[in-house]
Amino acid sequence: NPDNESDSPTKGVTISAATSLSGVLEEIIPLLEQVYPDTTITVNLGSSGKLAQQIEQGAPTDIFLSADQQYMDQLENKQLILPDSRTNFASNSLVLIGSSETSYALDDLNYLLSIDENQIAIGNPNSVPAGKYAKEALENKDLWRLDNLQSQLVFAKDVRQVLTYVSSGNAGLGFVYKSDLNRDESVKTILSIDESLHSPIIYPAAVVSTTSHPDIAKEMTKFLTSSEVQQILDKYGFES
Amino acid sequence: MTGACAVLKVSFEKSLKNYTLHIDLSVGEEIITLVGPSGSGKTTILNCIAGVSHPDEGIIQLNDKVLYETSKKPLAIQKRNIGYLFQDYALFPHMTVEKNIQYGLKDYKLVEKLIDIVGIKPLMDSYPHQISGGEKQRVALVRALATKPDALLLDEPFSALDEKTRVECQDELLRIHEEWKIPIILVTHHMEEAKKMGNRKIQLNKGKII
Amino acid sequence: MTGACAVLKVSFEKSLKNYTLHIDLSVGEEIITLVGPSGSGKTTILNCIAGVSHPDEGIIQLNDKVLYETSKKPLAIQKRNIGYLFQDYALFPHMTVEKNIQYGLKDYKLVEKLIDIVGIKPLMDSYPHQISGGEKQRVALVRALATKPDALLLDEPFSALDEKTRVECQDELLRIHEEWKIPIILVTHHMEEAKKMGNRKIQLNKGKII
Amino acid sequence: MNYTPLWLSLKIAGIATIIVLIMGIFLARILSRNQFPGKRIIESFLLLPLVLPPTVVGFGLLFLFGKNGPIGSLLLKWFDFQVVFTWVGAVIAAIVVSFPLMYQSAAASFGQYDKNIENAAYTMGSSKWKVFWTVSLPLAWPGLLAGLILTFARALGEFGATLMIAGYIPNQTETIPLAIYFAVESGNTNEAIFWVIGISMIGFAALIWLNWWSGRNILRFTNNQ
Amino acid sequence: MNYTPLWLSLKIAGIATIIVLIMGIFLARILSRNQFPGKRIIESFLLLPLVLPPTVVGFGLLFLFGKNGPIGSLLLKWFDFQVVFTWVGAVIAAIVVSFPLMYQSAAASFGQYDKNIENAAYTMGSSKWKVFWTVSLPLAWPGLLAGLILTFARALGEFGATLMIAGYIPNQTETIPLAIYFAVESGNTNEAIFWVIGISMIGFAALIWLNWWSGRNILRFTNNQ
Ligand SMILES: Nc1ncnc2c1ncn2[C@@H]1O[C@H](COP(=O)(O)OP(=O)(O)OP(=O)(O)O)[C@@H](O)[C@H]1O
Ligand SMILES: Nc1ncnc2c1ncn2[C@@H]1O[C@H](COP(=O)(O)OP(=O)(O)OP(=O)(O)O)[C@@H](O)[C@H]1O
Ligand code: MOO
Ligand SMILES: [Mg+2]
Ligand SMILES: [Mg+2]
Repeated sequence: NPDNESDSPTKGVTISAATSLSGVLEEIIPLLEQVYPDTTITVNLGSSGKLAQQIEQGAPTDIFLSADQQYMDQLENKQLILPDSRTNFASNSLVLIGSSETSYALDDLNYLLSIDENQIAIGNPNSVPAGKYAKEALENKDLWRLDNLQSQLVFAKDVRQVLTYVSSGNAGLGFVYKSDLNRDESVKTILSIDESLHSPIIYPAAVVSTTSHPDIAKEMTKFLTSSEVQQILDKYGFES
Repeated sequence: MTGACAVLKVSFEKSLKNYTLHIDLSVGEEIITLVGPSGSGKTTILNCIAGVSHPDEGIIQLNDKVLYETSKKPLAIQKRNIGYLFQDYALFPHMTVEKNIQYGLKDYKLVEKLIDIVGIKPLMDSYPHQISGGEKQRVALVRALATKPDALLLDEPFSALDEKTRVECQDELLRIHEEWKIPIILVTHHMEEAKKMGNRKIQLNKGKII
Repeated sequence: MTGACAVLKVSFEKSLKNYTLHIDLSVGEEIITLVGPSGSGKTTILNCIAGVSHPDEGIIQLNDKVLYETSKKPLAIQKRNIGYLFQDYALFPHMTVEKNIQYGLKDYKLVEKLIDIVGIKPLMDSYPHQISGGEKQRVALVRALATKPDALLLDEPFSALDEKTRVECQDELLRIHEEWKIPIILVTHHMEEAKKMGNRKIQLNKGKII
Repeated sequence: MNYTPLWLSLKIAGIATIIVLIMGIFLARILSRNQFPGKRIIESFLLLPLVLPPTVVGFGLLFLFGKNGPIGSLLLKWFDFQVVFTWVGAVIAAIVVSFPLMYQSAAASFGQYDKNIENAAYTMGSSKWKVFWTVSLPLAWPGLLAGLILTFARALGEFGATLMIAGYIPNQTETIPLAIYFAVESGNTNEAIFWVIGISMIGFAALIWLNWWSGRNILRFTNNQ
Repeated sequence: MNYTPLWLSLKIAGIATIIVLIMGIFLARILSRNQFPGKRIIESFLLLPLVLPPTVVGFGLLFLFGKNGPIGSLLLKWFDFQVVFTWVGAVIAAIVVSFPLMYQSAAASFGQYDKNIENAAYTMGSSKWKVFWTVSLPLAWPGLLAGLILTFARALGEFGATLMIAGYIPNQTETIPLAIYFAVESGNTNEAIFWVIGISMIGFAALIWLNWWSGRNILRFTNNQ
């Protein structure tokens, strides 16, 4: 592998990745390590917003895997990523879930309010991407502004919290990603949200501009779109 | 103090570090002075009577009240109604002299007079850390008397006082005893004082009355 | 204590709550006894000499050292080398009697002997809260002497001791003074003691020497 | 600007502090006077909310007080009352996370004064209750005040566990820390700074007031100046 | 099972506790002896990390210690050292969040004993330093110990600020609280329970050990039993 700017025998690459990718990365990293045997790969997990903030403050990151375009745009505007390295490598879809004991299913979001559930958990639209998409979908159905919906909403700081609320029975329903479901058997899908109701959920990757190994980082980023990686992503519920 | 003659009966054993304290004593409506070398157990006796510490076995009785009896739960300090001037005064550091005295106050008139006689009137607003050693001692004396107790324990009550103040306090105590007629035990190192104050003198040595 | 005759010069004013303390005093290689009614300022004088509190103005001098002078920074307590037996002992509650005495120990031999003479040998492993009032006083005495000070301040050092122990301690102090020849100020309420111990007696009243 | 988080925070932190103060003093007093084998185990159990991430504490609380939880289901059955997603849940979270602060401070301060002074009070015929209020409490006060300050500050700043059990419901469970968190997360810097300043001022005011109030009412002895 | 979080947590909490202990005692001692107008402002500023959500504290630290931050840039220039994403960052986070606990406890306990005992030590010719170590410190010890316990527990449990400045980097900055959080996050209940028990045992052991050690070495006076 061509690498001309560093003469140290082992190189370190730090990947900051959205928490929702943790399962996938556990399988991808060994693959990367096979391809780049003299490179140490470090993974830093967090919510996309936190990771973006860390990068803005100069945290030593080489690759950023975001769960949302917004944060990547933010970094690109500040020229903190190499624009030509930006690649979309995964996509996701939104589902409405209930606890595994739920006896009904819905065909359409319109029926949401007809269900006698007193609490609906949703990621905070201002900071949690899944919440933002859910809000878009509800707005498209003209449900968002309705008082009886608003009074039922509970906002969570991340998708995991939505899952906890639903699986513990404290919230009847919740909006999460499809990829979150394989982690939890105590919840089940009530409705798959029509993708036309919200902007596309696409995971972008990019090389951070302060990287000291831009070439390796770019190659690794590209590697994410390889069929090997795409198969793994499929397995975890990220459709490609 | 109803009816019969007030009496404090003390008869117990308590093992201390270097010897065992044996004491057998009955105090009527009199002042008993307790003398003995430093470390001979005087304070310990008073502590047991007041209920601050407890004997190993024996009996302590005040009038009809049993204060302590072997292997029974000792009567709580606050139910004994015994006035106690501690050797180190044990004033409340967070209260003024006035508040210290008022704490368990029962006999208003007496106290007003006492404050004058022992000469602590100008100190009423001071805190204990703002007054002299002898002043503390007098405050503690007045505080112990203010509760109008059924018996009185005084641990070297005049040791930090000058001749003149001492005599004034002694005389006042005698007068009060005259009026109250309660058992009083007074620890002192002054032979003269023991003679003057005590109807009886009890000499202690290594925990035994001799 | 090099050269000339050891001398402690004390001349200051300090206003207290109820009166102003005026003191003018020079102590050579002698024992001065300080007597006076409770609250007349005895402890305050010792505190000022030791450096625990400070006069309003005046001068305090020990041999060639200026301890205090108007509007100058007073010499720190720890640089004065003055032994002080506090009226309330101020023993270290978290140290055994032995550790208390060893704290500033300079004169090993003397202390070993002293411990025997004043009779606190059996207490060496006890903590201050485990010993009697008179025992505490003797520990504090030994502790003050152990530092081999250039001057000694004793605030009612024998007040909690019985006749016999008191005489033993008095005699030992006289012997030590014989040997050390340093200025000693001894506060007492005993006229007898004042006579026995003091080369000179100073009578205080409401802050003034009379 | 919507000031609900301010009132909500004051209400929740205030109530939690009062409850913690009473329970902490009570428990510290009892445990500090008794030595028994399991004491250290109880004490370290009380310390647990401090060593666990608040979110995990919140997770535990959600489990206990949730609709199907052992406590939550009883509350629902008996009182038809749900703790989760209400401000009461926030109070519970604040109590649990700040309790160790009060307990440790109180236990230490009850061991730091001369017990003979209490005995003196008893000889004057005072009841346990009176002695506790008029002697023990004032003598232990410096440490208790420290515990009180820490407790209020911690209750005021509680975030992770609160979010878990009370949820983020604007105007109902949105305390200042939650407002700050979400303002920061959504890049709303001005609002975040507004609330950071706001919560700092509350902390500052509480500190000043507590010191002033305790100086006037409890701690007028200054044997140390 | 990978035990790195255990060693990492012990290292980080241990170092942070020692630093907080020294700084806290030092500052409390200085401030408790001096009265000056701005004192309460300083004190409430010191309390700030307690009233803010840890994540927000972490954000502030990231801003200060980041590559472009006022402190971070200097560290980088002078020592070629970067704090962010290292265990040192976690130590800094732990120090900042646990400092108020030590400071308040220490300040209270330095005000709770009779100052004349220090004077007695001075009359024996002891230096300030000796008196501090042999008299002030042991007399203030009960409160200091409470502060020490709270500090260690808080440092051990620190999560939000740590995650922000040190990141979640397995084997490098993954302390037990982070391990718990991400185990919960990824639905790995067994691992989460394992670490919850682990961190509880550390807290318990620390409590036992601190009490035993301080009983043996510092606090052998029991004027209160
Ligand atoms: N708390 C305690 N624990 C163990 N031993 C103690 C305790 N208090 C006192 N002692 C010991 O018990 C003995 C009697 O003490 P006590 O205080 O009764 O003497 P005292 O006669 O009052 O002496 P003094 O005249 O010096 O006050 C002494 O040897 C003392 O060392
Ligand atoms: N810290 C203080 N603050 C204010 N006034 C004080 C303080 N200490 C003592 N005083 C007052 O100063 C006066 C002198 O006190 P000092 O302690 O010097 O008396 P003393 O001669 O030692 O008396 P005693 O024989 O009772 O010990 C007393 O009136 C006392 O109330
Ligand atoms: O520990 Mo938190 O949940 O980031 O405040
Ligand atoms: Mg005695
Ligand atoms: Mg005096």
